[in-house]
Order: sequence, then structure tokens, then C-alpha cells
Amino acid sequence: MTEYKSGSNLEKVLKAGHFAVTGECGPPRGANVELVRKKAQYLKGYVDAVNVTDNQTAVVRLSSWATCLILKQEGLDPTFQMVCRDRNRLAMQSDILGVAAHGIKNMLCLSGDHQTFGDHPEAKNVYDIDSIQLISMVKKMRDEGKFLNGEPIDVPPKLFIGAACNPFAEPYEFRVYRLAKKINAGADFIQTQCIFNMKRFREFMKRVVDMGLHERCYILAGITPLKSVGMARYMATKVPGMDVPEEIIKRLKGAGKGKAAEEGIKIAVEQIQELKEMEGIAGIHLMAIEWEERVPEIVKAAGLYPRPKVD
Amino acid sequence: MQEFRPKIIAFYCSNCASSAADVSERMKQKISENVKIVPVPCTGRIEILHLLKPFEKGADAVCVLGCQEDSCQYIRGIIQVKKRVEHVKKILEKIGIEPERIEVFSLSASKGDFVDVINKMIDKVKNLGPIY
Amino acid sequence: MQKGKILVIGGGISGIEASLQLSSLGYGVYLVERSGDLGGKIPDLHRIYPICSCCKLNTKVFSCKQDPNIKVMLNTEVESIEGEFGKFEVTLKEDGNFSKINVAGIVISGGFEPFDPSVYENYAYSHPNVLTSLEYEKMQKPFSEGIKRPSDGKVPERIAWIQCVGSRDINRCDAPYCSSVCCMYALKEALNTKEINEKIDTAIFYMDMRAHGKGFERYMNDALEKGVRLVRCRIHTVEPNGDRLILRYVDEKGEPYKEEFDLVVLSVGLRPSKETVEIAKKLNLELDEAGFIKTDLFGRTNVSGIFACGSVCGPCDINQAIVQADSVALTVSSLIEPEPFSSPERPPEIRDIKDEEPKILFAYHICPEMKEAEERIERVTKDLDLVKVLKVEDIKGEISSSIKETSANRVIFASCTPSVHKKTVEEALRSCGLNPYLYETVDLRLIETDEQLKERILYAIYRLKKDLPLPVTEIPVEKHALVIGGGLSGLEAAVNISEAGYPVTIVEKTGRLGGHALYVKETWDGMDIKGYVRELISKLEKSERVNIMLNTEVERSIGTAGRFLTTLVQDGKRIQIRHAVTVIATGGEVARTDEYLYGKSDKVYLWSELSKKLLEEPEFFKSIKSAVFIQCVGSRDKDHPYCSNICCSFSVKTALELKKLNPDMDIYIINRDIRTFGMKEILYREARKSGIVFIRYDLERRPKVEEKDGKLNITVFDPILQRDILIEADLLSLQTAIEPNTNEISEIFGIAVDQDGFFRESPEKMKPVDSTKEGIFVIGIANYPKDAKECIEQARAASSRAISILKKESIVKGGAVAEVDPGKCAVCCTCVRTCPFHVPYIDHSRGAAYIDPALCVGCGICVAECPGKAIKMPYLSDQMLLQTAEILLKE
Amino acid sequence: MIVAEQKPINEILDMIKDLKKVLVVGCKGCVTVCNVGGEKEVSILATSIRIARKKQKKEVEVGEKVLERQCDPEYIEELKDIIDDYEGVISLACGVGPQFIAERFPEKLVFPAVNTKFIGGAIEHGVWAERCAGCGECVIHYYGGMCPIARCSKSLMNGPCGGSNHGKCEVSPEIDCIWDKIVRKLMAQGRLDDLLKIRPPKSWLTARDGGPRKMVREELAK
Repeated sequence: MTEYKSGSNLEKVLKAGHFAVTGECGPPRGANVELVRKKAQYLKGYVDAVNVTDNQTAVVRLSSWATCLILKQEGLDPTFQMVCRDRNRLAMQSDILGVAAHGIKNMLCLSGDHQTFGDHPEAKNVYDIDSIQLISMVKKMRDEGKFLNGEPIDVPPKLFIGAACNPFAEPYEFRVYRLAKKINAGADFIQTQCIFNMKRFREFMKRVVDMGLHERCYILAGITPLKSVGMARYMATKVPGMDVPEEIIKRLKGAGKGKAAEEGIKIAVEQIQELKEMEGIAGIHLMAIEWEERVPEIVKAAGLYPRPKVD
Repeated sequence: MQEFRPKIIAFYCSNCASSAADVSERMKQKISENVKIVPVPCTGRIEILHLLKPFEKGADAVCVLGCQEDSCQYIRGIIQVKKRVEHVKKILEKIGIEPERIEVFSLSASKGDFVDVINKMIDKVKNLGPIY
Repeated sequence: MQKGKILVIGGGISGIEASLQLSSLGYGVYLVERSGDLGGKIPDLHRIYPICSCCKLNTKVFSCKQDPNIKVMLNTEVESIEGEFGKFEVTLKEDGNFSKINVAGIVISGGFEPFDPSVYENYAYSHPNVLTSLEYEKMQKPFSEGIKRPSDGKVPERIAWIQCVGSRDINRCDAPYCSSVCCMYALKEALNTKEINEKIDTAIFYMDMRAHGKGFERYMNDALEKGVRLVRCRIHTVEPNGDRLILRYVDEKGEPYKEEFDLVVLSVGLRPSKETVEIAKKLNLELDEAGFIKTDLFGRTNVSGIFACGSVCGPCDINQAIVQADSVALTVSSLIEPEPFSSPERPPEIRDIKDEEPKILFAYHICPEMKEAEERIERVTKDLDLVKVLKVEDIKGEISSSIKETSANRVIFASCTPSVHKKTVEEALRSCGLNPYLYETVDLRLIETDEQLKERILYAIYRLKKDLPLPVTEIPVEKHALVIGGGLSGLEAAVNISEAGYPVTIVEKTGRLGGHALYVKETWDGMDIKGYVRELISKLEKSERVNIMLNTEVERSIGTAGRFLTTLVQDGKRIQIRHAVTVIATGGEVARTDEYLYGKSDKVYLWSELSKKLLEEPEFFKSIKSAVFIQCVGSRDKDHPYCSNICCSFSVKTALELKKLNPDMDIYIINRDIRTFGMKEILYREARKSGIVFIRYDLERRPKVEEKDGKLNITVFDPILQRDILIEADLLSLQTAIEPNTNEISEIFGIAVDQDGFFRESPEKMKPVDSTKEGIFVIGIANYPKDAKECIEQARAASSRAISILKKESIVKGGAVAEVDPGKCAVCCTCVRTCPFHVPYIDHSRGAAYIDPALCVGCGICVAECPGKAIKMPYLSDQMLLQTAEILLKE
Repeated sequence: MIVAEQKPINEILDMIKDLKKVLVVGCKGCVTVCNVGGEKEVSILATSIRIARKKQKKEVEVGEKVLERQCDPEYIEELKDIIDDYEGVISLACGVGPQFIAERFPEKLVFPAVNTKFIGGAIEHGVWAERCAGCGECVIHYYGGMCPIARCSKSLMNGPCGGSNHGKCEVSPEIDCIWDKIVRKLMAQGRLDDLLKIRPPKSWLTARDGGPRKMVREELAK
């Protein structure tokens, strides 16, 4: 019998050697439980796990752990996201215990967007520890059963630990080392930033494979279908660390009026096809931003439906 | 009622504004008696306090007449004083005085704008009325 | 070597400048002038492009008159000259009285006279409303009546200028040359007219608009913007029609036009002065085909001991005349040992006046026409606290004698442009043993009422009583010159200065001396430049006084005339040198282009490349069947709004050379104007005669170049034929703009460049080779594009002026400078960072910043920036500036 | 040095709106050097107050004084002889100055005229940049002599976040990404191994998080 770290659906799918598909669910800006359930229905059956963002872009939303609970009730395997911006090490550890206590089994550790981007730019940030320190802290809690201060935990949290990776941010040459650092710290899986520049990503993955990093952790490639030329332009110019090549924008433009969205989905599907064949890629992380309803279609078109069941 | 005749202190660079004054003279322009002109070797010498003080002492406006930015004999004089004038404008604005009461002008040796700019300043200040 | 005094014949600007320069090099000079005053034609000019003329000239005139080593002899003619080099005996005639003088050498600077248009009947010069340009200029002078139509005194509505009257014409006036200056003075007159009354329509009828000098093209564009009309055609007849005058002409397209004007101004050309030519003939001096005195590059005539400069040697503008005069003084000093009338007097020690009661002398200098101003001054100054009020003509002389007479210890000087006279006033104070900065100026312009004048004088009095300048010190002059740039101009300067006996360091960025001149075969008039440069280099290499530094760059420089401290970097090593003068000759580069297939076809050359190829492989050109030159490539346009001066002559000269190599070659010069000014016009005529085709184009309709079947296909619109023509060519030369190498150097030395990037000349004006900072001379292409001959002349003028500084024992510094109070200094480095001249540094032994008074220029920027108020400028104190408003706003 | 900026003059006017006599006190230390509280700025502020109150037709008497430093009680003592003429004191020193004045003269109203910004230096004339966060335990030797605590917007200790953009921080193109500099420098120095080491969470006990700090030097203190 396979030894699982947390036994989450995602971990099982990956360990069984399937090409994994994870989705994303942005919590509402309120206690709108119905909306969460609706989004869950779009994704159910089409993804192996669902990331729940933690005050993404520093905008206040329903908390990640609470949203995770709802998704779990809906029968999905949620991935609890936690950023270093809003909590100190005390709050972090107690929340980690909290989600584990409720049976949430995946966790993604992030630095978090700076609060000046968000809706409360006047806020004081915390950054008591950084994302890599967070990864090692979770690992320590899980594997050693100890808090950060070394004191023992009564029933340690069992979590499948994830981390993010942006191959397109600068300094490029360091990004693969930063990935290695996260793996060394204890990351079990990696979800990358949305990929648009496939050429650069191929080069990145080649280095990952050369260093054998893909053997030490599961790498899920980030995919975001583009809805419009405007969105592509916005991503290209306004979102830090995003690399949207001009030819992608051209292609969307070339699709003609009202057809950019279809073209965007087509591009995403083509990307997934290529990623399925790429060495070192264990799956994809599909971030259909406020477009969850199109996820089934994409997954199907990419030949990734139905999702495997592993017990 | 007596007409409001604004009192203006005009610091000017005795090197460059000089040629502009020459053209003005030739164009037979006149300068109002209420404008007090103060020559300085380079407008870069004029500090924020020197620009502010006249307002305390009853001036209705202050202006600095210097050279073109690329023709300052001392390279950066006019550029520096322009920044200081900007700063004084901010102070004036915050204490409820129209920032247009202080201006800096780069005069061109070939255009007769010495008197022109002063007259425009007078008109502007007349519209604004007295400070106090 | 011969030894003796020098005679200068002609008291125009070149004669004045030559005399002053000779005097500063140690000579006793007789300056002989036929008329009643010095200045030549300049006093008649309304303004000298672009500013007022009289004050600037006056300073020089009075410097001449006061100079104990210049004997100015007015109303005097040269009767006869006997003897030979070293021992000339000259008989002079003044009011019928004869006198004899003995001189070692003679400089002829007789100047020009305007062409007399009455020989032309067709210009209707006898009509009252047809004037020459000089007559028109007199009408524009300040305080005169303004512009009126002579026939009836009405303000004219329309004025026309007709160019090339008595120039560029061999048929009727025997002037094959271009007079060089007329295009600019016509533009100036038209623009001034527009400034006085913008409603007057002004039109200039011309053949080629020759705006070839520094800043000229911008001036022309400015005139166009202000509505001056330029009409390209040659006017043949002026038809009187009552008070008005009719001009008939055909434009380039052959369309006939008829316009009526109220005034017609004939832009008359320059002729050598008749009287001077007569003297020249008596002396057997060689004249050129146009009748000007022929000299070599250095101003020597064919008779040894006799030199000439200025417009008597060929048409030239004021700046060129000054350059030539300075250059000729240098030539004299290399051949004749100076003999002064009297040795220079050492001024008395400077006394401390701190404890003396302030006594203020008021001196003013105004134009004779300013009666009203004079009366006002007398009225206003009556009751003021002044020891004496006097009107001065001779600023230095009269102020110093009055100081002595009244024992005044401060001076107020009033004039319409006091900044021009500052140096002279300082000299007057210094000569009386006073700190030269003990004066205030009052600008008399824009003063309308007694009250205004009184207020300004009172302010000056207040300041003089309140602020005392820092004591001055005498600093010994570093007897060393630094020359930057190893091209033709730099080499010439280095050779001259070293030959005068001073050590020279010459710095060259690259690994070899010679610069672009190594790739120039000869000048437009056939001088072997390459050979000349090689000779200069060999002279330098042999000289013990010269330190040649190759692969060297300048890192920084501080200081002023008499004392500079410059850091050089050679192979990564830093070397500091101290020197009294800096000559900057950093040259320029031919701009690259991506137009007209340059870089894509091997048949397309930049002009510099063509010049090199012609030198290295003349054989190559024998097989060329058809060659095209395109002028003004990326030049005289938005990015390069100036004319590069020498490209037209280059093309004409090179075209002629190609014709010589292969007489069957078809050659086309595609141009916007042909600017072969001065004697180069003769070359242009020769080119047209030899069948070289000139086609004009406009910026809106540029030629097009394609390459087809191994040939260049050049399409150009011919404005005369009114259609495109196609030229098949084997070779295309592109005359692109010349760009100056001035960027870093101007920053390092703290000297200004003009809008086009060339070094700006001194604000004192009429000092064409002086930079904006005393003791730094800017010459050659970096000053403005010019031909080799002019480069050499400029280099010589700069050497001449540099030597007069090197000759001095000490310079006076202090007074209007900044001083650090070590007690208040927070050593924050603000002054170090903000001084535009990099003078302050942190002196660790003082624990405070230090500003060397010898290096400080007194701008006051650090004083204003210092956050701790630790820097003082006693000359313009905070206290004074803060009380200004209080004093002036007192009810 | 301590870098500060002047408060908007209208705020200062508002603070003293009920006073008729105020003393403006500058400091010759850091705030003089950063052009915010020296002799010059004291006069500028005093003059501005006079003009403003003249405009408001509210009389005011403004005194001007510059102390050697406002972070040493001996210099604060110099106010003793003049302070009684005034109702309130405006200090142009960093946050230390007005507190020292307030402590020494408890009966007087004390107003800060500057906002104390950070510990930094002038990178060029008129431009100051933060270099130190006063965390109490210096770690810059791990990072090529650059402090990620003070100079990374997120105080990251283990490498650049995904927002590093052309050498600039995601927060603003005005801010350098210090991690970009650290990575480039250490890689150029061949110290990749150091970069790969995981730096453990920092103890903030030495920083202000450990409570207001005070330092007693046994060998110096009386």
C-alpha cells in the first residue's frame, strides 16, 4: 500500500501517475455561500483538486479555509492557500491546525501580493516569515510533529504541501534555483504561474529536468484561458511577472470580433496538449479566472475527461 | 476707490535677462514703478527664503527673470531656482495664497519679453487683488 | 630676430583687435585711422547679429585709446612707407602735418567699402526709396525716427531686399566672389523690421540663401517663422512707379510675377577699401583677382614684414575679422621681438577699506542720443549720498582718475548694458588699489521715471554700504597650456603656444595625432592639408616643451584663467596637470545616415569615406561614368537645424577633381542651396562651366535612390523642368551633417554649448574663440564646422589669446566668491554635489568643506543649497537679500 | 542618518491655530543634512507662518532657534531662557526632538513639524533612500551586503517573489527589487550555494516587536 503524506485526492492521483488537473476558485467578497456552491458545481468531476485563494491580490474575500470547507461539503478536494502577508507565525500555525482538523488535505504556501495592490493599501503587513520558511514550517509540523519553536504538537496536521513557481519573473536564471529551494524546504507539488510564453517555459523545464527536480516533486503547469484581447494586454502590461508574447495577442486579434474568447480557449487546449507530452510535467493547474463555467469544456477538449478515481 | 497697484519684487539675472531687457527697451516698452527689480549675478543664488520674505514684507508678487535653461553661464543656476520657485508655490498654496503670485521666467535674448512677462504678471496679480 | 614696434593701418574692428592683441603680447602699436574715430563700419550698424553693437565695440575702442602701448592716431593717413622688414620708416599725415615713425612691421587692416550700386542703372538707385543695406541700417538705429519711406516719410507697408548687388557677378561689377555677409544682414534687417513693426511685409529676393555660419540657420528659420518672405530669383530691374517700386521676376518654374514695394534695399557686396588698396599697390603687395590683398595662411603678404587681416583680404564677417586679427598678431610675434612704449605698470597693493567711511562715486556711460537719461541722472543724483557724479566716455580712465581725485572707495556704474562693462570697471578699481569688486551696477534700461532711477541707485548704495566683498588675492599664473584634441586645430594651437616658449600638454583620445585632416587631400584652394598636419606633428614630436598624451581622456577639470587643475586618464592611470589656459579642439564627426541606401549599396559613400578613397585609390574613379552628390543629408532639418558650412564647397571641389581624373564623367550635385560663400564662389562658377549639373531639391521632395542591375537609379524632381528626372549613377556621395564632439567635454569644463551642441562663445561677445569661461578657448569643428584654413586661423587666434594670459605673472581672485564657515559646516557634501564646476571638496584637516577662491566662479549656487547656512557670499549676503523687500517696498 | 520630511504647512498651522506666540526650533543634526530642519528651514517655516497668519488676520509672534542637536538634553536646556516667551514650541527635529523638549518643559505645548521617515542616506543630492529597518540583528552579510528586511517590500529572506519585474519591485517601478540585486551579485561572486541555503525565520525579539527598546552600556553608564 502506498504511503501518503496526507492522502488527498490530488496526492493520490499524482502518485498513481495520472496527469493531474487542478482548478481554482476565488472566494466571494461576502458570505455568499451559494456562489461558492455554484462554482463548485462547474468544477466537480473535472478537476482533481481546487485551490482556494487567500485574499488574492490583497482584496478582502471570504477566508480560504472557510471556503475550503464548503467545497469539501460539495465533494471536492480543496487546496487551502495561505499567504505570509496577513498572519504572523502564531496565526499561521493555528490556522494550519484548523484546516487539518476539518479534513482539508492540501495546502499551498505563498508570499502573497503586496497589500498596496489591494483594497486596503493602508494596512500594515506582517511578513513575519516568508513563503519558503512557511513551507518548512508546515513540513516540520507534519513530519516532525513540532511547532516552529520545537515544541511537540498533539496530533500533527497531515497536509500535501504545495508551492508556487513563476518561471517568467526575473531574474530568470535564478528561478530554477528558487524552485529547488522550495523543494528542499519541503514542497510536494508545485503550481506554476500562468504560462503564455511556451518557448521560455520549455527552456525552463529543460533546466528543471536536467537538475532532476521533477523527480522530487510534482510540477503542475499553470494555464489561464484568455477571454479577450483586453485581458491579454492587461496581463502583459499590468500584472507583475507575467509574460504574454505579442503573437498570442495577435492571434486573439486575428480571430475577429466576438471570437477572441473561443480562440483563447483553443490556445489553452493546444497548450495543454503540448504540456501533456512535456517531460517533467505532472499535470496542469487551470486558472479560469471568473470563468469557471468553461472549465469542463476545456478539460474535455484536452482529452482529460473523465478524471481518474484512485483509492 | 483707488485702483489696486500690485507691488512686485523681480529678481533678475544681470547676465542673461540683460539682453532681453535690451530688446524690450528697443521696443519702447515700459515697466511699472511698482515693480522693484533686483539684479543678482545668477538666479541660482536666490533661496526659498529670499523668495518668501517679500510676501511677509508686503509684496503682492515675486518673480525671477533668468536665462534659458541651456544658456546659463553657471550651467545650473536657472534650473535650481526654478525648483525653488516650485517649492515656494507649494508653500503659498497651502497657506491659502495663490501660487501664481510667484513665477520664474526664462527670458530669451532675442525676444523682448522682459517687460512682457512683468506686465503679464502685473495683470495677473491685479486680477488676484491684494493678499492681505 | 627683428625687434620693434608695429604699425596698424585702419581702425576698424580688425585693426582694433590686432592692436589690442599686439599690445597684450608686448608691442608698442601705432594705430592709424583716416577718419575721426575708431570702429570702422560697425558704429553705423543697427545691431550686430544678434545683439546691439555700440557698447561692445566701445569697450574695445576705449581699451585701445587707454592702452599706454597703443598710440591711436585719428584723421591720419599714411603718406609713404620706406625701408624694409625690421626697419620701416613711415611718414604720416595728420591735418596737413607730417610726422615720421619707425616700426619693425606693418599690419594692414583697411577693411572694406560697400559696393556702389549707382553703376547699375537697372536698380534705380537714384530713386529716393531705393537704399543700400547700410543706409537702411542707419535708419533702423535706436533713437532714430524709425522706419520711414524717404520720399514722403510714410511708414512703408512693403520692403524688398535684393541680394547679390555687386556680388557673384562678373559681367557688370567684376565681383566673381560671394560677399558672404549679405544674406545674414538682409535677414537681420528684415527680422528687425518685423520686430519693430510686424505689419510690414518683408521679402528677400535671393539666389542661394547662405546661412552657413554658427547659429545662422536657426536665425533664418526664426526669420521665416516671423513672416520674412524668401523669394528665390535674381531681380534684374527695379521700376519706379511714383513713390513705389515695381519688381518683376520669374520664379523657378518660369512663372512671371510683379510686386510693388515702398522701399527697396540693395544688399550690396563688400569691396576692399580703395585707399588701402592704393597703399598696397605702392608697397607692391600682390592682390587677388577681385582686388583684395593676398596673404598666406598666417596673414603674411608677399612683402616681408607686412601683414594683413580682415575684410581687406576678402569678404568676412566681424567674428572672422577678429579671428584673423588675433591670428596675425601671433604671426607678428613669431617674427618680431616686441618693443613696448612703456612697460606695464603694476597696480598698487589692494588696501583694506573695512574701517573707512563709505565714499561712493557714481559714474555713468550712455549713448550720445540719450539726453533725457542724462538729465534724469543729474536730477536724481543731486541729493544722494555720493561723492561725485560723472559721465564717462573712457570708462577705465575717467573712473580711476575720479577715484583718485575724490578718494572714493566704492563705485556705482550705470549704463544701458552694465554687464558688458564689468571687467573695465573692475580694472579701474584695481588700478586705484581697491578691491575690484567694490562696485554696483545700475541698468539704465527700462527706467521711465526719476523715482525708478532713484530707487535703483538707493538700492545700490545700500548694498555697497552693507556688503563688502571678500579680500582678493593674487595667484601666480601656471605657465602651462593644455590642448585637448590632436586634430588640425589642436595641433596648430599646440605648436604655436610651444613655439612662444610655454610648455604644452596635448591630449588625444585616440592612438594617433592628425584627426580627420589626415584624410583630406587639400583645401578648396589647393593647400596640402595632410602635409601641413604631418609637419605640425613632427614639430611637436621634436619639441622639448610639448608633452603628447595619446589614448588619453579628460576626467575632470576645475579652475579659471590662470589656474586650472585637470585630471587626465591614460591607460587607466590618472594624471593631474596644472595649467593657465585650456584650448579645446575636440572636433566633430560626420553623421551617419540610413537614407539613400547608405550601408546597403557599396556605391553609396559618406563624404568622409569618399574623401579617403579619393586619397588612397584615385585610380578607382577613372572608370566611373556618372557620379552624384546629395547635399544636406540629414542636415538643415529638424534634427540638425544648422548648416555644416563646408559640405557645398567639398562637393564642388571634389566634383571638379573627379572631372580632372575623368573628364567624361557626368556629375550631378543635388542641393538645397549652394553655399560656396566668399572666394569659394569662384570654384562654383568653374564647376558650372565644366559641365557639372546642379539640381535643387526641397525637403518636401527629396531625391529617391534605388539600386538596379548594378547601377544606382536616382530620381529627383527638377524644379526648372518641373518634372522628375532619372540619373543612372555609379557612385553616390552623401553630404551629411557634421556633429560636434562636445558633450562630455562641455560638462567636464563647465562651458556651455549652443542648441546644436557646438561650443558657445563668451557672453562678452566679439570674442569668437573664447568659451563661456575665461581662459578656455574653443576652436575648430567643435566650435562650428569650418574649412581647414579657418580652423588654422581660429587655432592661431586662440593661441594668441592664450599666450597673452600665459604672459601674465598673476591673476586676481576673490571678491565675488563663496566661502565656507568651518564652524557651521556639517560636512554634508551638498556643496560638493551641487557645484556645477566641482570646486568644493571636504578638507579633512579642517573638518569642513573648502572652496578654493581661485577656482570659484561666484555663482552662489552652493550658498543657496547649503543646508547648514555655512557658506557665505559676502558680495551678496543673505542679510542683504532678505532685507531687499523691506528696503524697496518702503512706502 | 535619520531621514525626515516636512509636514504640510497647513497641518502645522492647524496645530498652532489657537496660539499667539510660538517658537520654531531646528536641529543641526540629521535634519539639517537632509534639508528639513536646519537654520534654513526654521526661517522658511517661521516666515510661512507669519505670512499665513497675516493673511488670516490673526496676530502671531514667531521665534526662531536652532539647536546643536535635539537628541541630547544639554542642548534642549538652551531653550530655558527663551521658552517662557512662547506658548508652544514647533520642533523640526526627528521624532526624538519634540519628545525631549516635551519631557524637559512639561508645561509647554510641543508640536512636530516633520515626519520622521527612515534610516537611510543620500544616494544623490536631494534623493534619500532607506537602508536599515533597525531590526536589532544585522544579517546583511548573507545577502551581499544588502538588507532584504529593510529593502524588500515583503522582507523576504529566501529569494525574490514572483513580482520582481525588470529589476523593480511589484509594488512600484520606483522601488528597486533588492532581491534582483542580491541574486545577481551573489551569482556573480559565485556564491550560489549561499543563495540556496534556506534562511530560517528571523527572531523579531530584537526589533521593536520586542517592545520599546533601550540600551544601557555598562561601561559607559553612570
